[in-house]
Amino acid sequence: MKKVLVILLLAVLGYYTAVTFFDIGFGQPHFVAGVKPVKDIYLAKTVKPLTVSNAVTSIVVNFRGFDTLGEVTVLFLAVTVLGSVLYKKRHAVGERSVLFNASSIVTAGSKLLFPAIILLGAYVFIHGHLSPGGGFQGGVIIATGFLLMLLAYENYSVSHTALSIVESLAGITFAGVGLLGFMHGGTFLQNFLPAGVLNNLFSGGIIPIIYIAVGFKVAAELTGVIYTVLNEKGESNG
Amino acid sequence: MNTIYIIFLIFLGGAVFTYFAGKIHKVLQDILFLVSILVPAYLFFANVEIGQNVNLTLGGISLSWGINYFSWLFSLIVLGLGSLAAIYAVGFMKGEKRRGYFYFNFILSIMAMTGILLSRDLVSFFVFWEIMTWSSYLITIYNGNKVQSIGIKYFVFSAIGAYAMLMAIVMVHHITGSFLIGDMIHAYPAMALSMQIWIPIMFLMAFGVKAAMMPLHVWAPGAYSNAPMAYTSVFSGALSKMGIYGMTLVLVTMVNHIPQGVWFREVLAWLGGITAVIGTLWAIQQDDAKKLLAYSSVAQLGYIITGIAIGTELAMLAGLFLAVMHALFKGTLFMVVGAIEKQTGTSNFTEVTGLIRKMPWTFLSALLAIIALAGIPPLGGFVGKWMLYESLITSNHYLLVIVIFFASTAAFLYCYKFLFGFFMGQEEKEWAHVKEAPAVMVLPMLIMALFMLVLGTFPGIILNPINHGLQALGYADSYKHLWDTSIILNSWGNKVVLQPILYSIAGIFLFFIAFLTWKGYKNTRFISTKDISSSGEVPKEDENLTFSVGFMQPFYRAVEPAMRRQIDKYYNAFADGLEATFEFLRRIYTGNGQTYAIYVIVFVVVMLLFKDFLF
Amino acid sequence: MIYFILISILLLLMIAASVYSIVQKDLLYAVMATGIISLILSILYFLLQAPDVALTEAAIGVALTTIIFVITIRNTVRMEEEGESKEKFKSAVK
Amino acid sequence: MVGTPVLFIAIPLMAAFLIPLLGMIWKELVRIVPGLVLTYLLILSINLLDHVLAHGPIVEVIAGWGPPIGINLVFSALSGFLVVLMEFLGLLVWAYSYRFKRNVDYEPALKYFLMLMMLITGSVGIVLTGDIFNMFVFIEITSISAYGLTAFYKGRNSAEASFKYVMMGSVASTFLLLAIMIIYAQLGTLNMADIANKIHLMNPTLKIVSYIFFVTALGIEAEIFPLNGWAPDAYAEAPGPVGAAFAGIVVKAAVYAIIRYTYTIFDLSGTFNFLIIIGMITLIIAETAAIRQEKLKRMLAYSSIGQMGLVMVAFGFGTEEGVFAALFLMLNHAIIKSLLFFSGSYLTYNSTDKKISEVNGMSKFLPITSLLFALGAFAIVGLPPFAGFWSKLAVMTAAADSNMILIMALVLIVSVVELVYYLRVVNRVYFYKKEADVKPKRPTVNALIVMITLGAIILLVGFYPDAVTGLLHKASAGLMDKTQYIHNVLSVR
Amino acid sequence: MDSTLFSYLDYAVYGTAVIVMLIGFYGAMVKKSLLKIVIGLSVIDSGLNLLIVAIGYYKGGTAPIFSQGFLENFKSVSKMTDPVPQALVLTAIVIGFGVTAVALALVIRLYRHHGTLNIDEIKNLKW
Repeated sequence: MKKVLVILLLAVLGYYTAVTFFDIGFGQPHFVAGVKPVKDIYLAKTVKPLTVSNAVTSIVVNFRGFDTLGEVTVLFLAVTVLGSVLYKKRHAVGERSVLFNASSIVTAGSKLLFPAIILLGAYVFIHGHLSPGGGFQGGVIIATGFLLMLLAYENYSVSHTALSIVESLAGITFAGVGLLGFMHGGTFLQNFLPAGVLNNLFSGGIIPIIYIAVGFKVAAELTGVIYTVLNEKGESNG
Repeated sequence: MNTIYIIFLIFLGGAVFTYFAGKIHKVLQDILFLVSILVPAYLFFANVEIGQNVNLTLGGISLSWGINYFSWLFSLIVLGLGSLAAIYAVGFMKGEKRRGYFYFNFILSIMAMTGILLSRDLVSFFVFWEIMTWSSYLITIYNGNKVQSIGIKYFVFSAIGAYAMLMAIVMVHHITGSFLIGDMIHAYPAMALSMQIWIPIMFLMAFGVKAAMMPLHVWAPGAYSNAPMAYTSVFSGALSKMGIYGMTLVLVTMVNHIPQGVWFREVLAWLGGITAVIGTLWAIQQDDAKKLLAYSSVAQLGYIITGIAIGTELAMLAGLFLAVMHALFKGTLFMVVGAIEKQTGTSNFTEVTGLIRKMPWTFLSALLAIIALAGIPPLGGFVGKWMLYESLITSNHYLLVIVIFFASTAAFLYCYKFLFGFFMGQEEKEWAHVKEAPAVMVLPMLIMALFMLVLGTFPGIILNPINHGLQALGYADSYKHLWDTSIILNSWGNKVVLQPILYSIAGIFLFFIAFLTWKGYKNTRFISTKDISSSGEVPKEDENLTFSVGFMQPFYRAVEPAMRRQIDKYYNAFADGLEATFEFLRRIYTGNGQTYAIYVIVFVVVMLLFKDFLF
Repeated sequence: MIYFILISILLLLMIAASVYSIVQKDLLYAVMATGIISLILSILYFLLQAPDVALTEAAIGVALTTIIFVITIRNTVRMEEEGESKEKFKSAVK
Repeated sequence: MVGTPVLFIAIPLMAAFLIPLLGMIWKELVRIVPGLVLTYLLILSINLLDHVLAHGPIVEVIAGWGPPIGINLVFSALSGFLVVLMEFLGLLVWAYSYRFKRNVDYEPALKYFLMLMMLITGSVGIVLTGDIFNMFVFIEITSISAYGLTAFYKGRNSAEASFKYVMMGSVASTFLLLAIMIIYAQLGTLNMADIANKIHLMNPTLKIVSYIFFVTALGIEAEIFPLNGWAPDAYAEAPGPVGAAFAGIVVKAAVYAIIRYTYTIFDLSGTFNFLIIIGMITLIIAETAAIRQEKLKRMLAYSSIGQMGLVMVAFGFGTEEGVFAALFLMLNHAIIKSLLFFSGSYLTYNSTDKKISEVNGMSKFLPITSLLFALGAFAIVGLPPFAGFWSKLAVMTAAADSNMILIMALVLIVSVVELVYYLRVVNRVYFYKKEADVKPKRPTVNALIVMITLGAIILLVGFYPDAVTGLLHKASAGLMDKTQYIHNVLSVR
Repeated sequence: MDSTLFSYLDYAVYGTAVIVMLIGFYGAMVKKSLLKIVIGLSVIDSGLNLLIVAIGYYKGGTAPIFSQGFLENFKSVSKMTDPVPQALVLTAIVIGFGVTAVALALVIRLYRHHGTLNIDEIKNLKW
């Protein structure tokens, strides 16, 4: 009964949603006539004043950098909330749940892979303004590196203090750069560094700095998330 | 600063300081309490000039405070009775725990009533009206959790009334763009017919609640009888008059201007008449003096409503005179009951008897008040009722006269019961220790009794201000023609000096009482109710053989079928049904998160389906 | 042409995976199916010329989300319980 | 000018990132710093509001890109008023929850204050932002903090409440994103003023669908009737001060969002009637649900929902008077409901169930708290001379001027219901015998100061409404003037 | 041939995205297990993200990256896919992850408290 009702409701909802998007149209210009979409401005300005190769990066970090600040905050909050929800007085380290008993091949392999993953992650976020990828992607990759280590080694532990210091410093860097821009150029997150040459590593002004900060922050936060959840050994798990 | 501001400041500050003074010293609290009632009362009568308004703007709304002759008349009731009741309250509340609470609300309700009378605009009228409601509500529930439902009933009815009034107020504001009463009166004749009808109805709802008019009276008996008696005298005596005040204003300033006004008047008059009958019949059946007086208040308010609803000069005079009288005698009677309750711990006739020698002064004031209530000359009640009958007859409401006459005759039964139940009868050992109430309590009662005596003899003292008040409302100067319009007095000649006749009647009456008392005193044998050895059967300890038990049993049997259908029950059934519906409704919140998510989808889907209709 | 077939297959696979993830009683498999959805998504993003998003989806959707799901399953129960329990009736009566 | 609107976001974020470090230096700092931040922001907001009232709205661009390109923050009389209100309440909530529970460890305390600060920041962000996607981000910040705060206490059913909230919140964000994308796909912009400027070009069907999605998404946060299943649970299970924050801050932000969309962005006909309908349904259902509650906080929660419904109704009149009334109502509700939550938390401090019967006879043990609770109860049902009366009068006046007589009657009838259940509780507090196993807890000094402050404000507004009406009139005029808003924002370079 | 196929794709991508969303909704609203509900929510997110990215797509467009090759060959930005939805999706994905993590933490808490994941038995708060 309930299922049928839900299916019916969803059918109507789906119909309207689909029709709406069919109206918009796929793969062709869909903006209303007479409207100059901001994406054109973004694309134009990405090259000229910003000298960033990756338009997504320029949007994420500069045009809509405020969103990114909020997004980083969301992750930060998620870690905080996770810690708060799963908080219990810590008894001892090493009581975390083990997903599988890693063989020596896995452990050795992980050890080998770990630096490579970290390097990849760093590369991704340092080159965020030049190529696909950026702070988030790089941060996530680094976090997966830690995840690998956490899974492979039963008593591998990440210092909570270190994580939170990295996280805080990265966050402060982001917000601080924004405030510097505020003091320098009058608006928050103003790009106050020299633009450089397109497709050079040192280009795009504050964008790489912010993306590096974001990378560190995301890495620390996601590692924190995994670590917190992993440490949550199910007590009533019969 | 204008005196009006000073009055309100003293009231407000007095209320707050009185509340907290209890933490310092009890006597200080009493003194502050009296000061914060009596000083404003003095200032009011000494310094507030009639017809002078103060204007102020609050929250973008222009308010206006001032007084005219008509409201001055009611302020006599409020502040006069309020002051006396305040003095009484000091004695009554002695030794009670929550005195600060009581005093605080007492002062506030007096302030609110004064404010109502001073209001020349609807917003401050409403504000003071609501303050009056909640302060009196807070006193009503003074006696603990048993009266919670009674208090809530009172508040709910008041709120319904007040909100109806609020609706009327904002509609008036919508039409006139102003909250001033003067503007409303001015604009009323030009309003659309539906507004002309609905606005008075809504106002009358509010005033009808406070005046305990028939379908809206169900809160009154409980609230009157359960509030502390020191307040009930004000509650029944003055607060209910606010309803009368408002009703008069509505009737005179609005209803008079439309042709349908006749119907308003007829309906109101009949509602008043029915209220009187029902109240009286219920009053007779009570064994508790507080309840009895409460119902009797309802009945008396019925007369008053009838009087002002008829609306001829004579009827208005009668109604307003009765209003003043009612404030006096009902105030006194509630004080009497309070004194008895204070001294004996109960107010039940079937328990307390034979107090006449224990509390003679209380008895005296009760006697005078009862005489006034019953409308026996030479006290004021007679004058009022006389005028009421006459106005009814002269305006051709013969059926209504019968109804009112029935009610007022039946009232004798409970008057008798009250007087006899408490003061006459055997003296029980149980009450042997009972002493007269302290002077602060007796004095206000006696003062009021004196007033009743004076008013009965010289009704002109109060009829003159009423006349002034009515003139302020636009009535012709009727007082000097009063005796012209009076048929019966007219047949005796235009200039009858009433006083000698009344006094001779009273003198003979008193003489007989004195004679009988003196005669009977020698032969009286004081026995307990348990001491009925003559009948050969010895009653058990717990049997209540006070004669008040089953008093007027045949009468109950006669009216029992009519009494069974209480309006109260319908209201209760309605409320229960409503709560059951609510209980059912809130099960929408099933506690299951998925259900809530489905609600979201339902909401979206419904909106999507009806989107062309909605937007 | 290949592009078209590829996209069609991916889309169909995605629907299949999502249905599987909802229907499957073994939560571990269901979670794996969500991982597969993310994987397909990330390929689709590439095809839709969104490499940044593809990278993010691959890292977050495939790796991280799946792993915290798995950890949660380890901490709770693996199999989905049947809805029809006696408790339900009792609570309904209450 | 002493600062700009962006500081309302930047400074708390900075502080949030800093606090874990500061906590390593001295643990007490995690409790103190949010208070300092909120105090500074309150002062800043008052200064800015003062400036705005004198010189017109401040539009701040971020990252140096003018409005259609970059994100901008708008500090007008309306948003300024709400920001002041939120920062003020936030400060009070902070002060109240400082040492609310004595035995809270360092780490939960750190997280509590972080989440609280982010809750306030997110709400302020919703109000300030001039960009629809940015609003989405702030809504998420607010929601996630709210999830965490709801689930803060262990050993109660808080996780259940929070989970429901998460479910609803996820659905909300889905619809919100859909709506945003529909608008973007049509107009190619995300800036509110720009959208408002171009909305007439949009395909009408798509416009309606996107409005519906917006209202659904924001309605979940704003507790509109069929969407508010999470609300009573979350209010009841969150810590007492957080309940106040929900009622006073989060819901206000969500209502602001709906109003911004309805008044400024969309130009649909019928939206006002729609607001009245859903507001009325919300009001009626919530108040009738409240009357049968056995738990104090749930009752307050339903009452809060109902009040929000009334706010919707008032906004639905579509006149400046109606907006004024609604804003007044929002102000009063924020103050009064916070007071009720604050005092109610102490009345049921040591009980696990928070049953209404457990407040019986508390007046003897907690006289001031009880008095303030009673004051709040009287004020919220709109009894004069307290603050609630003026807003009720304003709502009624606005309704009468819009000729909505039926609405007036319904609202007033519902008010009677509201009156009944509040009076029942007050009666219990004052006139019932205390239950034997209930242990009253004296409020801490800071909690007492907070509650007395709120009580004083209620009295102040009650006796002297002019203290706020001028500001509210300006704010409502600002909301009504759509072209001026568009002009203000788009003229900034 | 190609054009008709593409016109089929016009509907296929959006359609799939919507269907995936609906499947997610179904899971979140019908399935009794809390974990299944969270899975459903993340499936909704997947569909939604696909939908958003699809909006930004232009047929024959390139990724919005000004690589050396692009600058030499095209010179016109109109051949680029819309970067804005991509940027938004980036944010949405990260936020979605945060919410999922919170939801899962709550699931663990609920399991500890109730010993079950059946949502019908976790109804202490109602009415």
